[in-house]
Amino acid sequence: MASDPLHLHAVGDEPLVVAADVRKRFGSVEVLKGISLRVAKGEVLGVIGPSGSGKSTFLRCINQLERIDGGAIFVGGELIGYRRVGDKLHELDDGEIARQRRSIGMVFQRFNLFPHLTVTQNITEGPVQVLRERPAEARDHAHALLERVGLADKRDAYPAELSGGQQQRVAIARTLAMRPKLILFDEPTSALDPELVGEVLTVMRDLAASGMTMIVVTHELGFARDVCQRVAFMDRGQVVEIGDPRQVLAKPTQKRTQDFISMVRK
Amino acid sequence: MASDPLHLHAVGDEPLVVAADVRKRFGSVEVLKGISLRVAKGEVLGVIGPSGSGKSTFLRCINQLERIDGGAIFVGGELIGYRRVGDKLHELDDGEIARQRRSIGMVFQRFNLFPHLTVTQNITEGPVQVLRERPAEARDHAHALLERVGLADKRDAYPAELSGGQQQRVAIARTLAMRPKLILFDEPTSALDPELVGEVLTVMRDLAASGMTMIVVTHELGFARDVCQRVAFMDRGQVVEIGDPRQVLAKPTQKRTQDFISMVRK
Amino acid sequence: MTDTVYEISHLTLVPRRHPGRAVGAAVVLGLLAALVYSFAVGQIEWSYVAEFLTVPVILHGLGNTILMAILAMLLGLALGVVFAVMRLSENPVLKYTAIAYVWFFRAVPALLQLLLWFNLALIFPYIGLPGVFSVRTVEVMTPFVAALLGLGIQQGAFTAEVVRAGLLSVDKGQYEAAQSIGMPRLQMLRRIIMPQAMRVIVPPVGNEFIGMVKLTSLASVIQFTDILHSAQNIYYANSRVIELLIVAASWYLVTVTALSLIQMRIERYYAKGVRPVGGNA
Amino acid sequence: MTDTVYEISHLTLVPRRHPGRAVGAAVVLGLLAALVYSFAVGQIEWSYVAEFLTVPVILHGLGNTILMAILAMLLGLALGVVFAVMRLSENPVLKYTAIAYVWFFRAVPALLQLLLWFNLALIFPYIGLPGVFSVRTVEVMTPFVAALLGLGIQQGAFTAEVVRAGLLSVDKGQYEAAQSIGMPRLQMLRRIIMPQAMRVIVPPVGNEFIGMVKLTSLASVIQFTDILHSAQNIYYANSRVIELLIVAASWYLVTVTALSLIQMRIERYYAKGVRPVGGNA
Amino acid sequence: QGLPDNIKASKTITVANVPNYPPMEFKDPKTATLTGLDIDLGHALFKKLGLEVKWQEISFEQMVSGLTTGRVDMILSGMTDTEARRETLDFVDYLTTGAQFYTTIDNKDAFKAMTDLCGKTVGASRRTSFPGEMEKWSKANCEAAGKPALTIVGTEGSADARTQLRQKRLDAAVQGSETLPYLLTLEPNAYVIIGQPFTQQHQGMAFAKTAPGLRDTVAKALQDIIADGTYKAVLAKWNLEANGVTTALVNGQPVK
Ligand SMILES: Nc1ncnc2c1ncn2[C@@H]1O[C@H](COP(=O)(O)OP(=O)(O)OP(=O)(O)O)[C@@H](O)[C@H]1O
Ligand SMILES: Nc1ncnc2c1ncn2[C@@H]1O[C@H](COP(=O)(O)OP(=O)(O)OP(=O)(O)O)[C@@H](O)[C@H]1O
Ligand SMILES: [Mg+2]
Ligand SMILES: [Mg+2]
Repeated sequence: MASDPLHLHAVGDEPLVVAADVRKRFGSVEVLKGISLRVAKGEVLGVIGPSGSGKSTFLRCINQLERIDGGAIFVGGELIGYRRVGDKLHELDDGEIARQRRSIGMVFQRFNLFPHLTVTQNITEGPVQVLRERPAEARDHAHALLERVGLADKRDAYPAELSGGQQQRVAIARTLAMRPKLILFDEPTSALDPELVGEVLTVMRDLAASGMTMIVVTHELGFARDVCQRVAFMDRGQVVEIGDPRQVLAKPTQKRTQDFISMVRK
Repeated sequence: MASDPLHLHAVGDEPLVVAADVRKRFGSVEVLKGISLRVAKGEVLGVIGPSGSGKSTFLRCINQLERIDGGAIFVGGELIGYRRVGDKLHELDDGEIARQRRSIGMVFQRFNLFPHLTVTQNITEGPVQVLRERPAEARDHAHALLERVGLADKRDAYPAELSGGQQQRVAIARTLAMRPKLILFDEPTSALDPELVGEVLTVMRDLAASGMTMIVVTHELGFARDVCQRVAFMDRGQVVEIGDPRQVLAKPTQKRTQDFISMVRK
Repeated sequence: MTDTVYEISHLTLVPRRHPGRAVGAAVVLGLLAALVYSFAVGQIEWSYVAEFLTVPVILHGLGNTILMAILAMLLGLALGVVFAVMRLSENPVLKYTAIAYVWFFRAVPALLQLLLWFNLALIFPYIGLPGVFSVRTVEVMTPFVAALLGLGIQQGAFTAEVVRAGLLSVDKGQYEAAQSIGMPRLQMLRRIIMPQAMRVIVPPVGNEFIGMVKLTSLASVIQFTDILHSAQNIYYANSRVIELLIVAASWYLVTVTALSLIQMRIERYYAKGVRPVGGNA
Repeated sequence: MTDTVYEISHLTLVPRRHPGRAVGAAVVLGLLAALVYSFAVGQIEWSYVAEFLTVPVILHGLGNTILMAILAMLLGLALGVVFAVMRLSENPVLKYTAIAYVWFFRAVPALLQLLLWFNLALIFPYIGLPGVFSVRTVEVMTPFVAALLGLGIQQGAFTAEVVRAGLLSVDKGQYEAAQSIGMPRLQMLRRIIMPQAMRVIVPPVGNEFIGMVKLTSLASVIQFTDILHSAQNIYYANSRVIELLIVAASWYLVTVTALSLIQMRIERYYAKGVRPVGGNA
Repeated sequence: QGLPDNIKASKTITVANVPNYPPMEFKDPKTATLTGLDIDLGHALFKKLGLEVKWQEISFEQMVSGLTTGRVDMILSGMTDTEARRETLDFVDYLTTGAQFYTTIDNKDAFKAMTDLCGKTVGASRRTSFPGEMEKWSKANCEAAGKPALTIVGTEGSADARTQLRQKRLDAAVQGSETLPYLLTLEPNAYVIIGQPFTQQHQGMAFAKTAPGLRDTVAKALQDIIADGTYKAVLAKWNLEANGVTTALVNGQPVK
């Protein structure tokens, strides 16, 4: 670790995500104080940490829902938010930012399904409108994805007719329909009733097993331990500790990590 | 148990709450299919069960946020929603229902603090406006209650400036300010970040220790085990199993209880 | 305390009585009847009302009123959406242009706006592209065109505020979800945000549409023959003011009732996918 | 892939350029300048505008306009709240009375409502309690009273819909929390629900108030001397129609701007305790 | 005397007036005081009857219902006595009037004779009887002679008609002959009169059909001031001697 102070070394050798000294402030408060890490292709990175530590903000920076104030983020080798021309970095325009977002999926805590569209329409909206896939093809693909998340019978339901767990599985299918290189999960189960958490985690486990690169902010320590290759613990805008889940969760080296884990376990 | 099929026997001998064959339907769906139970003065009853089993509806019936379709509920020996005159039961009018509600506190999952009032004003609103206490007295009482829930320094904050755990503790103080005989808790911690759950449960533990009668719908099995005198497991509108938490939670006699508990534990 | 207290199943239930309701209904109906009677026997010649209700001039005016209300409202909606989106844009030029538009056209009375458009020739006697073509302004600014511009542009300012409130009412998560599947801004507004904003937009726009039906009567000052103009032309000649106003009012009532029914249907359409209120889930 | 790809700290940042913004601003300002110029050289005698801007007749009309707008709006708000609460009541008499009120007074043109109130004597020549006292209706129904009733009662119908939307926008949990501390219904509405509903109610009521300022001009048909009436009286005598309408419009602009500023302050007041948008917490 | 009791008791008469028709009645733009021929005539007339006048400003919409509800006792407001209006009102006529064409000065040479207007766009206030009279004139003088008919526009008032003349929306306009001299002094070198008045009508004071006593009393008083010269002095003050009547008329018929 001493030779890699910025935690730049991911597990594999081909990094899909590289964050270098990412900084973000809201007004006068610095919410991310220099986040550096790498995520290898096919890796599942868990992110844990107390409320307000900047976990969501970090994911939102990767997906450009927030603009960073310092440092850089690369996804698939491509710089996020800028284009390099000679010795200059040109800020991207809205259309190019939208293009970059297409290969990055995001699953939100409160699902954010489109309430006025049916389950199938929610899933085909992106492929048809953004990727210009043919509607019939997109529909078939959507139905295959619904099969995969165990909701083949809910094709024509509206989101409001589904339980939270079902909505979150549709949200995952909606993300998958865009064939992303990377999926960001922001506490995907914390708005769910306890007995519905399992069904969402099962889908995410399958996804991890299929080789999808994922960054998962979660309070489900069991999931982090079983599924993630590495876990990062964030506190007050910094990555305090990152490494093998068995090490970070079971015998954390940092006092702050220990406190947090005992708090959540209680 | 065989001699008490309706679970009418509470732990103590003086029942504060008596529910006898309570039925409630929404449209054509019967959501409560005859709930009978007693809660002794000073008892803490835990209620667990899957989503949609009718837990919230049962609490809302006790507090008359829903009107029951059959059976009867008594609180402190007084029939809820009706007045007995000779051989007739007369439905109460709105003013009398409001009076009955005053001695029953309720703590909601989403806190429901009044966003336009400060913390102190939230707590004094009921005593001053409803109980006609003197403002200065109510304020002193409010400050004492804030001390008790560990929020003495947040007197003048608005709810939006508080974390979820702090909001829920204010909600408990608001309820206590009405000096209720009984407090109903509807999943008081399930909208909270995991590390904030502890602070609310601590306040509830103190409350239980002080002899308050409480009915607590919760998914926190640890709390149910440590604090509740009895736990009721509800499923599809019925009380499936009720008894000592160590028995209900550790070696449930019913298949449905077993399934649920293993699901939540996972 | 014995358990017999809790034995109540043999008692008779007496539902709450609402003596006030029956009394209230009686009072309201009584007042209504008295009112109808007073109108019937008052100094109003109902035969004139009946006679003029369906004369061609009135029906022609009614048609003009409805046509103008629809067209001005469409223009207002189009402008309202454009200026609401401009107002929420990050581009300061667009934003302040939108703010100025709303400020000016909400503040200047409709009557004056109509007169200014109609009398545009006082300021621009000819319009056109210099050197290419040019026409006399009064040829273009017919009462119809002036009314449409005056009413529609003013309506746009009011609608812009309504649409803006609608856009702001859509959950932030919806914007983010749309962005996260890589939707460009305009597509996001059209496909995701607007359909949801409509639930909040339709009721006040319904109000405004009803207002517009009545506002068209202002256009009578620039010789647009709406229904009130037609009624006035008749009473200027025969002095039956109240009777002809009742004729006009009857048609307004019919039109507004029809519009309200249409509004209800549109509201129901945009409510699709929304769970009815209830439950604490 | 080597790590040098990720070495970018030595590069210069080029912020996004917005050439469109400067061009847009230039176009908008240019158009504005052209407009101002056209008005300045058009067939408008600006000296008349300046001369009549502050004559006592105009200022008196302005005072009447503002006074009437405020009073009619207060009446409208009071009626609006009462009928919105009635509309949401479980009591069918109250509910359907409220529905009928909104339907009727939204549909009948304001002009007719004013004339009906003013001419109430056509139907009720005397008012009072039979045997106790009675006065001639025309003594009571002065232009001022008739305008206040006509405008206020119609405004009540529109406001009722706005208030109803506001009441519905308050989270159900707030009603339940208030009920659970034993609040009676009216107290709950007054102390808990209305203060929160105000956030949703104030912006459209602001819109309506601005509308009311302009609507008062209708009352000139029943001899209420608002500002437009005063301006008309002058141009009937000297034929300076456009000039005097510009005088009136200037005062409307001032009034409406002042009202908008007040509205902003009220909105800020009712936003207390509301977290600014932001964060996903 | 045939005065109604309430007038007798209060010694005041309430008279409806719409001050938008200079020089018959208007408000001085600077002082806002009510002035005009009708006002002067009213004062002379009711002085004769020993009554105080209360002028009640009114709109067209309110004229008839004002009489019916008792808000006003009579109307003295440059109202033209027409057949249609006699269905609801009684008139005491006090001035002759006629519809008269005029146009802007730059059209002086285009429209020398009235028939030059055939086929042109001509406007008049729609509150007056002029649009109807113009139609009759056009039938008789244009269409009968094989010329195209007038295009008639009912404007919002006479001030509006002049605004439209200035924009060339209208080629000419019509006003009562009693108002044109005042207009020509107000805006000198702006307008020219075309030909002669093409109708013969009367301005009348209007009364409710239910008040014949008041009507006859006022007619008598008018007769008196015609006789003693006061009437003539009022007309002279407004340069309208030519429009005077020689005797008071009730609904167009000389009083007995
Ligand atoms: N748009 C914003 N404007 C201002 N402050 C913000 C904004 N978004 C987030 N913050 C603040 O930034 C800090 C980090 O927030 P963030 O949501 O990233 O935390 P988190 O780790 O995701 O917490 P949680 O577990 O509660 O979701 C918090 O203090 C939050 O209040
Ligand atoms: N107002 C209502 N109208 C119609 N159905 C309702 C209403 N309130 C609750 N229900 C239904 O009644 C059933 C029981 O709901 P309830 O909220 O009591 O369950 P719960 O056990 O509290 O579940 P959860 O753990 O999700 O809070 C559910 O099927 C729910 O959909
Ligand atoms: Mg977060
Ligand atoms: Mg519940």
